[in-house]
Amino acid sequence: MKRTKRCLGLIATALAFTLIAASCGDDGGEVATTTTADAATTTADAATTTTAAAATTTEAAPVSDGTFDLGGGAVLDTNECPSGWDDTQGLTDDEIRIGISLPESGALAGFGTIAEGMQVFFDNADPIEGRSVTIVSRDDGYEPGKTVTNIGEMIDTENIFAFSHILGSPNNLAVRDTLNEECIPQLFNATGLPDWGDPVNFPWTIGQLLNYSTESLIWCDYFASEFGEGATVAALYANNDFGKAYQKFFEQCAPDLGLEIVATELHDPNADTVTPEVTTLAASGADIFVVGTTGASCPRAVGAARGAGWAATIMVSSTCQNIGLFWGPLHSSASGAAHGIQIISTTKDIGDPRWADDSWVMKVRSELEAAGIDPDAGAQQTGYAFAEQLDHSLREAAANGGLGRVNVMQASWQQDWEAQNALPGATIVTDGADDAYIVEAGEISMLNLPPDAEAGSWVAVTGDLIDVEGDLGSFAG
Amino acid sequence: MTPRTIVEGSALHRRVQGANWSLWIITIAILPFLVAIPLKPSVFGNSYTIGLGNVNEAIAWAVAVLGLNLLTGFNGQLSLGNSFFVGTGAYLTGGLVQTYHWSYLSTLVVVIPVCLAIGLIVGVPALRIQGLYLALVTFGLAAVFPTIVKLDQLDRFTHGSNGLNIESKLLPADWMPIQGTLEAIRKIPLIGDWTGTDTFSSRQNEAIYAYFLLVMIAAASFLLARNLIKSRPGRALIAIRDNEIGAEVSGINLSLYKAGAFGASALLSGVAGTMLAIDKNFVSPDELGINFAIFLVVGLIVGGSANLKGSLIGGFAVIFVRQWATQTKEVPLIGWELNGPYGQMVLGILLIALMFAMPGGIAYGLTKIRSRIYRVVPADHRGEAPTG
Amino acid sequence: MFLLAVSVDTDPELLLARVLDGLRFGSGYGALALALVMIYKATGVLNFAQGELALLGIYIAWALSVGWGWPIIIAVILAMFATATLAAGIERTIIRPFDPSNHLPLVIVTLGLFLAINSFVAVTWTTDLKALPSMFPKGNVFAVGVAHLTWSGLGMFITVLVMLGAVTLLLNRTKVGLAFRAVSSNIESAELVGIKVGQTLQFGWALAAAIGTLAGALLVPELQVLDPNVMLSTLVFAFAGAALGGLDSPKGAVIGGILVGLIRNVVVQSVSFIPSELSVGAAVFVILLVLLVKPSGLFGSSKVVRV
Amino acid sequence: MSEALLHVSDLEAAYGDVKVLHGIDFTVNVGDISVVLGANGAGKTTTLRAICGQVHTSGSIAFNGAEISQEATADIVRRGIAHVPQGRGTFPELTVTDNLEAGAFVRKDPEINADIDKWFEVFPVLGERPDQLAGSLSGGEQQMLAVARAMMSRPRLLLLDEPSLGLAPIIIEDLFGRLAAINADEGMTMLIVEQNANLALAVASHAYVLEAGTIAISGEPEVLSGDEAVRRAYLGY
Repeated sequence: MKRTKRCLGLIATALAFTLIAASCGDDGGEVATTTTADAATTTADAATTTTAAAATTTEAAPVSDGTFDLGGGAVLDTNECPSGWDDTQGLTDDEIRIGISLPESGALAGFGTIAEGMQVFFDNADPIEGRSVTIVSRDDGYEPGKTVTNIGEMIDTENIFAFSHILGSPNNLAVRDTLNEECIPQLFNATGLPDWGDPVNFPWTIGQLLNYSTESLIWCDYFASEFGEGATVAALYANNDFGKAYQKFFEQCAPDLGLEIVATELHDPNADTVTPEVTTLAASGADIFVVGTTGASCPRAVGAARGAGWAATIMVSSTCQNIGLFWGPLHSSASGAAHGIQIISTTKDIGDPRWADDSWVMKVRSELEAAGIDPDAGAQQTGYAFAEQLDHSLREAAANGGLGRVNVMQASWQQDWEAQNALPGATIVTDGADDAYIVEAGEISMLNLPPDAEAGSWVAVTGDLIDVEGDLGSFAG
Repeated sequence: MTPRTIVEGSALHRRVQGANWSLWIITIAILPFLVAIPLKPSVFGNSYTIGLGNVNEAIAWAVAVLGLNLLTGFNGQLSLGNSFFVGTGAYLTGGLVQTYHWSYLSTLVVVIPVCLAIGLIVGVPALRIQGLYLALVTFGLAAVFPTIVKLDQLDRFTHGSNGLNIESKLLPADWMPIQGTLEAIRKIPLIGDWTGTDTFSSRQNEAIYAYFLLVMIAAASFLLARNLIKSRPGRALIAIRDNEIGAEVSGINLSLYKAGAFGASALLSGVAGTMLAIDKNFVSPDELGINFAIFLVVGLIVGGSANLKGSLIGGFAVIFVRQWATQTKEVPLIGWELNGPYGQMVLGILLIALMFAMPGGIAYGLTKIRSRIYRVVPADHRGEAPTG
Repeated sequence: MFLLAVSVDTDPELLLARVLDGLRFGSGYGALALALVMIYKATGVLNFAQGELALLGIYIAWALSVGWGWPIIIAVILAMFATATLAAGIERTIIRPFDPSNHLPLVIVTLGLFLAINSFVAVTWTTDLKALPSMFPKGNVFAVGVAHLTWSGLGMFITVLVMLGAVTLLLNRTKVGLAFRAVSSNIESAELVGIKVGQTLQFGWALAAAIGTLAGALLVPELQVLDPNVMLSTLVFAFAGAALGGLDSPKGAVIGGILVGLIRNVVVQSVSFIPSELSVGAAVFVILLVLLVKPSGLFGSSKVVRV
Repeated sequence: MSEALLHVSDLEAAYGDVKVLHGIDFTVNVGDISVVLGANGAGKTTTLRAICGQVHTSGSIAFNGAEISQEATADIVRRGIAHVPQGRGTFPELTVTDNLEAGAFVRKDPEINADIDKWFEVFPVLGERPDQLAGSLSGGEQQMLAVARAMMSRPRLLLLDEPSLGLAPIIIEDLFGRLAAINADEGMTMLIVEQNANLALAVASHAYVLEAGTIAISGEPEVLSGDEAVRRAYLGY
């Protein structure tokens, strides 16, 4: 008996070591993050085209001593900045230091690799004013309290020029006051809350993503035109900042356009399943099923709806666009369940065969692969795409008066260009308080993933780019 | 080495005690100035931070752990739901300050009675439910708190899932000599060098002010807890933990004391919630869920259960060990580089290792180490080592 | 009683759908609760790492079946052996050195294991969503409107009952089962009749891990997709099921788990004034009510005070 | 003189830093009932626990000629020592029958069921309720069960730790009667630790008095009964 005991112990230890060894084998490449050696291959043309549209950018000139016009009546006033504030802090001779706080642990740890993807972009980009961009990242586990601590410490010890792409609405809200008081740019918040388009009150804060109110508005327009008045809608929202924002804006626009919301359910975002809620929604037999949630709940909701035999048109959140991340797994557990779901897409899904020959997608794939990262898995590709916008603002600032916090904010609030990551034909235009949102155009796509298909792709439903560019102005409370 | 024996009440004992206290007071007074601009010690190629933001948070956590300690450590009722009370305190403070423009400290007038009442209400059904069943039910309480906060009916007060941003700042008054103290500390040799040369920004001044405020609230809380434990009711709580039936037959009113323990625990937890709101100016629902509750238990046990110093240590351990775990990017000696969600693994292994080294918690571990240096014995038992 | 005072959905088709959902998920929670009960019986400790051992098993099964193309049933059986072995090793190396009568350090040790294993899985297999194949055929046994019974749901339900039967037989009809029950009843007396307590507890850990892995492999395909947090979110309901049924009763665990599934899918969804996002809260509330009437759960033995 | 079954010499035992036994020597002969008397805290229970390997010891314990002082409890049981600990030591959540089966855990022979029936005959109160949970039996019934459970391992030596504790006098008398009968019928060697010296001495063939961890007096029960000091201290008359 004693011997078996020891034996079991040995086997267990051996097993543990095998697993550890296996894990090292699996992502040995992932660990080596920022290899830049052979990256220079595909960059040159890409980097230059981004700035091609820059010529049309409105020249931003100082209004008066210490105040700078952002457009639409929004003004940046450096007189309100703390004493000792420095426009060029965080710029060293060869570095531009950008801070970011991300969940590297906890339920949303998957997003923690965004910083890695951003760094890959900049490692392959030309220097700006002779400086390379360094992404300094901290883990906040998606806890806003930790974000507050992280931001404070980074300001004090990391010599940060600007923060960019902090993830999460509560997290960004938690640090917005501080960053605006400290006059440190809070760029391109990676959340779709419309609050970020408020340059009059928060000139140092700007968002990037298609915001939830814009997305809801496009849904409403599309449903009304496609199904006509009296169409019935059942909606599932995550009970968090994200789902609640969808709920608020969708419930505002739906009644005006004659859409009837017949059932609404909120689900606990940490729940293992949304089946109880979806079963209730399915029983309503509504024409349209709106899925205002993200992460694992996205495919779970679709799977449950189809499992219940509900034939509604399903519209999922734009955050669930990544086929490999969300719909491939659902396809293997319930083949065909995701076939025909619809989405508003605003960017090129790099896993989509439609863009296989696109120069931008090829650049993303090759540079990520060169850095040892699987472009089809993980959030590095998202970070890479995010970096394009940051890169644009930095270069614009450098070209118009030189790198500095004020110039970067002005460049961000005064944009007019076409991003390679965006759908063809979509322009990125901002004009201070008159047009405070960056991504405002998308197309309705449908997932083509029939039961026997190997891989899926998004197919344009109408082929029209729905562009509400400039319609929303700025945040209205 | 044989430990030196110190007789209780002797001159030497008084001197040792005096030195202890002076050390504490000096540390408390100087600490914020040393870490207002975070220190970044580097260990085995890993850069760790010690900043005032974390220190302030840790002080609030220490009081929260203290609240749990009264209930679990001293009274033996295992609660996995104390985050519920912390959250209640934090939201009461946040709501009153943001919506009704109260001052931070004045909200304690509401937080204390409300949390006490909620604790008593929860404590009554807990009388019938014991041991792990109680742990599971309270765990549910922790799990449901974020959802309650996010209910539409409360939105006006809690600002729902985006969290409650408290715009009111805690500004130090002009007469407070923060910069002056800084200058004075800089003149101290060696220590002064750590404080750098920059003048503090207003954010750092606020953090220092918040620190001293939090220290005072924490000191009051620990004093209160200490007096409670040493009093008759405190002894009753411990008696119930050690032998419930025995306590009952010696005339202790079980219902009263067990519900009372919940009340006292909730009260201190609520105060801790207020402290968190003071520290962050921000309260968010998803932070105050089961994770918070579980790490309170970690703080309790890692610090040292049924030990007041343990609560203080536990609060700091939870904040700093967690942070340092995620900042560990290189494994010493082996030379592995860690990226991605390794932080949790480091934390998990650290917790297990800590329990192997000090199964009773850090506070008892330190006492053991101290007892190798000197032992304090009562005057009439000279030379005999105290047991237990 | 108070439930009658508010409106309740009465559409029979919907009610049937919810009951079927409830049984399906509930039997999964019950299976997981069974694993918790085995550990509780063995050590008196609530094992936070139970769900994560199962998670590791699920990912091993995934790697074997999807990665290496092995049949899923074989993959699951191998994963059960792997986690059982690992659990036995864990018991021997980092649980046994602790004083079994002092639960607090053990709570932290299992919590540390929870964090370490979860992180290990996330690092090894990334946090991207995956799909674990079901051990049962696809499709419905029958479907009436939104109500539908899948083969996998039926298969899971039957498997859980078989599993409960097997565990009951093992405990009541075998020598090792007798040893296990003796140890869980009185460690000192168990030693005095010649039972090797350490090995018996090790067996309990291994058995619980194997049961947990099987439970996970049954439940996860019902959840459509898999990520490293999947067991954490089901564990809350499994805990609730175990508490409801009685922490030391295998039968109670399974029934309790099923009841929790029904509460969540039928009661919370049908009763209008309970917001569905409060599903956890509602489940806890019902359990609280049960425990107030019956403090040791529906099937738990009211503890004989041990002197 | 008959053959020694258990021989203890220079036995010391400690709980942590606290030493309880300070070097004791005694012998139990085959077929005897030996009794250890002593006040609370004298080390009686520790002596039995030491024999079973449940406390850390030094010194020598020879059972049936083999040194067992460093063996694990489970192995000592397999050598043929059964222990009825203080406070019954049954399995409260198991049925009476299961308790007896657990008692036979170390046996592999096919006669276990026959033995269970036998002990049901010896203790009819148990035979009447084979499926009742042990925890729900009365104190006397539990003590009977504990003895029967210990006997189920077919030991060569039975250790009993204060079997009379907490029982009514009439039940104690009944119990000791049965112990004497078992000793006579089966030739079972017993080592009984007791405070109830009168009853114990009545059945004993040899007796020891333990005082603060050392053996103070030893001898035939008649001798001890005759000793003035012992009578006053332990026999109460």
